[in-house]
Amino acid sequence: MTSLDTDLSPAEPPRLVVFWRRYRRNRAALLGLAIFVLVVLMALTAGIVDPDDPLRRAGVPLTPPFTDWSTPLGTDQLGRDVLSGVFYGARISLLIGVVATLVAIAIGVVIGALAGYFGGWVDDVLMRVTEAFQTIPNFVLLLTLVAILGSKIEWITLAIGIVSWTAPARMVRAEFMSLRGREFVDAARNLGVSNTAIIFKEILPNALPPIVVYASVIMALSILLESALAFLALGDPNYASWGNMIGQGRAVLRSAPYCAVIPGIAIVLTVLSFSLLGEGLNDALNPRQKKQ
Amino acid sequence: MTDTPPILQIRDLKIALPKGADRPFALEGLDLTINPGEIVCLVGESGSGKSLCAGAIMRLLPEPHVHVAGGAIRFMGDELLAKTETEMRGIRGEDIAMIFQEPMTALNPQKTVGWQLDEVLRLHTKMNKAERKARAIEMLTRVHIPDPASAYNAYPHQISGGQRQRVMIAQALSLSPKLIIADEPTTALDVTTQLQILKLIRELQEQEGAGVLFITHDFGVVAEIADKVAVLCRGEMVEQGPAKEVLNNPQHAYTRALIGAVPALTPPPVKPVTKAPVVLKGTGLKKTFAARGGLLSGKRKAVTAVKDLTFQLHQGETLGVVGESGSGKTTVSRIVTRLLECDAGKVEMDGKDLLACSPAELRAMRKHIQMVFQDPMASLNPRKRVVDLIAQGPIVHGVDPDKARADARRLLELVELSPAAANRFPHEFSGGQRQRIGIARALALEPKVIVADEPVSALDVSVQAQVLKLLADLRDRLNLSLLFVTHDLRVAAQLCDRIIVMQKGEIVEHGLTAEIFASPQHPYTRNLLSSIPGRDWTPPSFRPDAA
Amino acid sequence: MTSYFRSLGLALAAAGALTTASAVAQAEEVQKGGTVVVQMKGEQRILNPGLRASTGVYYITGKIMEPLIDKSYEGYEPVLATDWSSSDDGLHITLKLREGVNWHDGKPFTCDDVAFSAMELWKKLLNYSSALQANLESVDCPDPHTAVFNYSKPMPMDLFLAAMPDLGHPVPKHLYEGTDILKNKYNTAPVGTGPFKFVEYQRGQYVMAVKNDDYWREGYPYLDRIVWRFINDKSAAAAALESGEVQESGFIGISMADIERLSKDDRFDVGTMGYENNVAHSTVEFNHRNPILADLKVRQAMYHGLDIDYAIKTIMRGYAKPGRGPIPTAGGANYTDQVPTYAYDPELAKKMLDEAGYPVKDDGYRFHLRHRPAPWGEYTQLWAEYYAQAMKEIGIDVEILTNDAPGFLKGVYRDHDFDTANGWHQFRSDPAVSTMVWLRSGQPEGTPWTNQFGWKDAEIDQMIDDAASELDPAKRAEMYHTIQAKAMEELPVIFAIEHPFISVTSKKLHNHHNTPRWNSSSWYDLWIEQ
Amino acid sequence: MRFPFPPILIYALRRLLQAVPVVILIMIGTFLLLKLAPGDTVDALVGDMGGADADFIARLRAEYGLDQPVWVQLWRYMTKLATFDFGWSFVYEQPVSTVLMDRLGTTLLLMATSLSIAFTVGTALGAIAARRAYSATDNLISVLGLVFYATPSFFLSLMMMLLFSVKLGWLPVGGIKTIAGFYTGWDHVIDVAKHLIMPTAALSLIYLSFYLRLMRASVLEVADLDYVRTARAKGAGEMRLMIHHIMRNALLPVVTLLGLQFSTVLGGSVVVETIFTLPGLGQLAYQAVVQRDMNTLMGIIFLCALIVVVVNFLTDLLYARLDSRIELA
Repeated sequence: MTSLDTDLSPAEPPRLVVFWRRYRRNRAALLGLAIFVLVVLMALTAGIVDPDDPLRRAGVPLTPPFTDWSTPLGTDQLGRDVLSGVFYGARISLLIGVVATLVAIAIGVVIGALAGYFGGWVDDVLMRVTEAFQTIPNFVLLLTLVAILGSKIEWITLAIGIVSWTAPARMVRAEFMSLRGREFVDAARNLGVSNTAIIFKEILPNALPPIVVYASVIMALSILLESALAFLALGDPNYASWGNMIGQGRAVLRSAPYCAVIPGIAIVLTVLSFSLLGEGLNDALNPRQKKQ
Repeated sequence: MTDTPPILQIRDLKIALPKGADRPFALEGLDLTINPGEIVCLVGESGSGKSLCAGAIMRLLPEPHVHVAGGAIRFMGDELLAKTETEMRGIRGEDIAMIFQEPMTALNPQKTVGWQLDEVLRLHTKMNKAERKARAIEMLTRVHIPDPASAYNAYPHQISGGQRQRVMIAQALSLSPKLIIADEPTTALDVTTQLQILKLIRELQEQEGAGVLFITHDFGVVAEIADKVAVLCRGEMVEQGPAKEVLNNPQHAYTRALIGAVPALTPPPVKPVTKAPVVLKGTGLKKTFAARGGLLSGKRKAVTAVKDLTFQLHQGETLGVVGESGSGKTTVSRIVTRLLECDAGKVEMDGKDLLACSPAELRAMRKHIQMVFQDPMASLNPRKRVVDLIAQGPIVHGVDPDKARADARRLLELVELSPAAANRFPHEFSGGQRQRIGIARALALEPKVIVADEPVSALDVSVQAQVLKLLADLRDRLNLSLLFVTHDLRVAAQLCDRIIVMQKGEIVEHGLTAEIFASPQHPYTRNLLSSIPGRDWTPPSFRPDAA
Repeated sequence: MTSYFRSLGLALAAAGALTTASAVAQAEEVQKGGTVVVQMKGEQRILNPGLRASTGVYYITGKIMEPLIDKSYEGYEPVLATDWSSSDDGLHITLKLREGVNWHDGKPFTCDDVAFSAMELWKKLLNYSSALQANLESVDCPDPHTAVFNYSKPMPMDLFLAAMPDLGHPVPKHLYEGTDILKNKYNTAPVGTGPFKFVEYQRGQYVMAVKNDDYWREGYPYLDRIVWRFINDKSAAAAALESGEVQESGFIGISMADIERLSKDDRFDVGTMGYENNVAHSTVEFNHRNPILADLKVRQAMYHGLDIDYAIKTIMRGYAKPGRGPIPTAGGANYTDQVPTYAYDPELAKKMLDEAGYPVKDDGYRFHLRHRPAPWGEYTQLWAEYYAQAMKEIGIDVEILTNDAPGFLKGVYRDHDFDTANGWHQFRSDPAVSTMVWLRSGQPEGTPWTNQFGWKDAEIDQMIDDAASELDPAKRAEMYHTIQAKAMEELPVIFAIEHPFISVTSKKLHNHHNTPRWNSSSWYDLWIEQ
Repeated sequence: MRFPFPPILIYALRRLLQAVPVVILIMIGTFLLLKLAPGDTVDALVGDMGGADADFIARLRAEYGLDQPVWVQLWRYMTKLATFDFGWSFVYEQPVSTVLMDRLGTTLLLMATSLSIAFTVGTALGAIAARRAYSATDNLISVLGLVFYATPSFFLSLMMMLLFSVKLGWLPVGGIKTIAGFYTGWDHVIDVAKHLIMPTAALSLIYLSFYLRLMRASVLEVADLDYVRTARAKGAGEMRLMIHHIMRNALLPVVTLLGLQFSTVLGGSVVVETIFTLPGLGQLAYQAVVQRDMNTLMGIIFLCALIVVVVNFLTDLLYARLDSRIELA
């Protein structure tokens, strides 16, 4: 015999290394990662850049950028420091993005997993509920929820999560439907593994990659939704958020455009970074796609 | 053969692989000549580079990642590598035609058969619409499609796999190409269909006098069809010659190993297992699938997969369940392991009906009946380490996790894998290794019965032989009882003491393997046996250590 | 959010006090014809001033339906009523009605219309009017052009007159009698006697009216057509003004920043003229049920913590002045500035809070307040945020609870679930029918824009009641001065900023903003350069 | 396997029946949800009127049935709805059906144009990007699509308005037509089209990137399939491959998205309609929430459910048309 079947091929590098190698092939994704890291850094260093309350009066209202070095990016209508707002806004935006995404994914995973794994009437019922949620325009539902709950940041975040779970639910369901027929699931059942363990320990880890990729989409959408709420004056004014800054900066858009444009750019870049990040994750987690 | 110049001459062909591949060249120094009217088989295991050779001739390699790095491909004396893309487009389909492995995916699902046949003619001829249609129907007639006119209007999903392959052949031959490249054209087909298609290719090739490059991994097929054989091993051609020579008197060690691995059609000696106690008994099993109709339609067609099946499995015995696709053999394996709920019947083990168990009882019972799956990649959770995969069963059944993992490492040795494998993930293994892991997992629970569902059908022939040998060894050493589901009669002949032949959900014949192979009673069994490719060729036997 | 404009209209002779240009170039020759497009920030869906007392309604229907009496800078102006008199006991008011006036459908306008409107609409269905006309017994029609209003208790003539420009719009009886008045189709397709006839109301888009050729003022109106466009978004509204699609925007329809910007643009007249009847206060309201806020010293300290001048400059762009209690400068004789004031002095504020027993605690704050801002848009929101900012500086943590309008109204006025609130509230010409409801206890539970703050002061209650029944204007004014001073001292509510409304008008328009309630008036003499 | 007429009808009917429980679920859910909101339509109305006295407020509540227990209100509403009576809008003082019909046209026009532009341009660009995968063209298209997607719609709208209406004066600021323009015939069509350019662009630019990205991935995937290789082996050129073999199969997942996105776009149009003062359902829905105009909001949701059912039905038809493997029955 020329080769013995039992000889092991050389060990592969750890998964993270493989992941990173695949990820870095996508240059746009690297850019996305860079922006993302920047935003995270901004969120982390907000307290260092400005140890005071970002909502306080920091200078003469509507000081243009680069004219007074105590407020380098200028001040808004109420004399609040734009730079400090952008840094603290990164915190709020990331927080909204991450928490709303977690909420959406958690609901979506549970509903999608149950529907996809059990099928039958469970699937029917859960999918009717999903359809019902999907039929109501999500922004209208969001407005209704905010009307009910009020504009506290916690509630806004929760509401954004609640209106965003249907897509991940459908995705998880589809993944589960295809994975539940895989032989490794049969193998686990054949070993006597319980349904719960099969759902969460066998199938879910395999269903995660597309969900992780989609999470970046929800994060992006969450930030956009929050800014749209703020535009309609339904944001939480107790925190400096980019959405609030644009919402208020809009009033002075013509005379002091930087008030809206600076946080606007922050939103565009952050959402862009999430999207690019998502594409990179897709390439790295989904190596089926053609390599460069 | 004839004095006419060769149709295809390949000289010193080199195909480069992208950086980071397991070797720099997929093919290195391939020489091959095909004369008119000649069928040349290019044989090799997966990864040998045989399909890339076809891509190189057609100039359809996934460039620039994979590209021709040197050599010459002369077609009718012309250098193909020097042709422009436009010139190549004129040659493809007209002078060189290709038949692919998967008839389902190789046809555009959104276009009718007629449209796809028509496309070749439209691309390469000036025929008008009526002429093209006439020609297409003529071709469909020539490939023996029952109702050519209605097949012309059908979509690919509306005709059977065998017919789809006939359509592919019709499409390939409709412009009487000088060279036909057939890339594993029968691998996806049932054995009876396979034989028909092979005959068809032979027949048409004789009529047209074209040269055929036939790519396959199956020496049975080679024996059936080849004039000449070239054997590839990891990109290198190790042996070439007339079919009879190579098949019966292979020179190179690799060829010998490959041929030696082809299971002979000689059943094992009869064991006195029928005296042993029955460990597993199925009675009156029935399963009907309420298959959904179209995606959008609500109507459901019921498909009977298994009707009234009864069998007994004795201690230490291997019972083969043999049949073509759709015979219900796989359903049987899922019913007895209760991965599928059965409509009626009993599966008894130690006097207990598995099918009547409560979920809790069932979970306990599962320990005794384990399964080895068909697809070694799909059956191992890609996100778990090997040691956890193997230890999972015992842990679920209450064994201390540390002990279970230690046992798992021992089991790896039992299936002849290095203990270093324990901490790796499934994708780091070859197919055969994965199947060994699957076997180790099944063994971890020390079951009484192992149900093996086509455990070797996804493996290369040499690996197949090794895994089969392992299974046989383990069975004998551990006194296991094996329910072995397979479509491959050669494999059944190697391993099974008794076999059940199934057709459309029913047992048409059962008995000792040797007896059935010697004198099949049922016409279907006879048909099956007579369709085994290369049944008239007995692979010369080499001692495994001959090399 | 439009339309939180309440006005009753009372004499306010001080012409041109707050102002801009315009109205001067009378010498120019009048051009007839043309269309004027007006921007409206919100949509008033009921177009019947006999059913809805709101400036948003008058803004449109003022051109279509006329009141009995209107107001000019010179005084009261006869419109559908040509003369008015009161019996000596104040129980009967007699109006002479204009002859030869026809409704737009051709039917003559008579006393029957006035009697029907007064009894069926003004007394029963019109908000604010039902209180005013509570004692109206009947309206007699001795002849088709004389109407006699009979009251069970004396109705002061000046109160009646003050009310009529807003609350005295008759509807055509022949179109309303015998129908469900609330669901009558003419509520959204008004038929009046005005210079313009209603054409169509495209919901969410516009209302259109065309010239009434049969108008009783000979030779008027000048315009062919008026269109009211609903543009909610302030930036879009500013863009519409600049691109010339819209010629007038009233009631602060665009952002303050854009108002300031356009005031420097020579294509526009920007100013507060024509709103002498419509002045409002930006407030801070306390929930006196909260023991901390029940402490006068705390409220006073909070007032000291507010930099009112800064807020006027940054939020109102200077178009405002500091509030001096419940009666604004527009209150005329009833107004006084001889009241206690609270200068911006954060250090004093902190000291007072310390003294009141609220030192800064470990978390950096003295106490925490939940604040509900009225969602009336830009400057109420900014005022709320400024308030929170300012309170933080003196160690009071203010959490802003944002809700939409129903949520806000319920939270403050029905559930009393707040510590502080802010909004803006219109002074309706006479304190008796407007800002006194902020101070007088015993308001019906849940009624918006009344004293729902848990504030009760027997002395003030008594003073309010006395002033309302006092018939001598001078004495009355004196009483209001006392109330004003007392309110500034006790601070049941901080009437922080007094501001009028602002219009942005294209200079192509002429004869605009020439009456004290111009945006609600009939615009019969308005013309546009072609 | 062509589908003759009746099966489509039967299929349509079944889709409709399947939708019934979903719609009922939605209606009850929305009703109860709205009842959770603080304040009611009378609060909103009184707020709008600038206040009213206590008796007036109480009378309005009784008039609108808001003094009844919630379940009574729900029962009354649902029984009326069963006869397709949407009730009366107390805010607009019109039957809800009239209010809705006034807005439906604009909304459908806006959605249809922006979705079809997003779809056609998105798929076309996606296909181009995929065919030139990883080239500069691909990067440009992909990043541009993402930038539009990442820009909040109101920001984009305001910027466009500033540029095209105020600075350049090419396009009207908002509205659906030139009021008092009295255009008829083609002039009217052109007028409406001019008014719709910016809102349509704003909406479609956001959703374009969804189609673009999906199409790009889909084309890349399909281009790898066996039958495309077969077609190549037949001698088909790139154009032919794209048009006859790749496009149709690659479009399938994109078409599915089209059906799913309809209600999302309606939500997204709230902001765009507000800025461009388009009298559509999105803005109406927002106003209805803020005004607690139960009947109108319920009517919108119902209409929305109907539209979604119809759109899904149409996408199914389109899907079946594109995918020969699917039969409608």
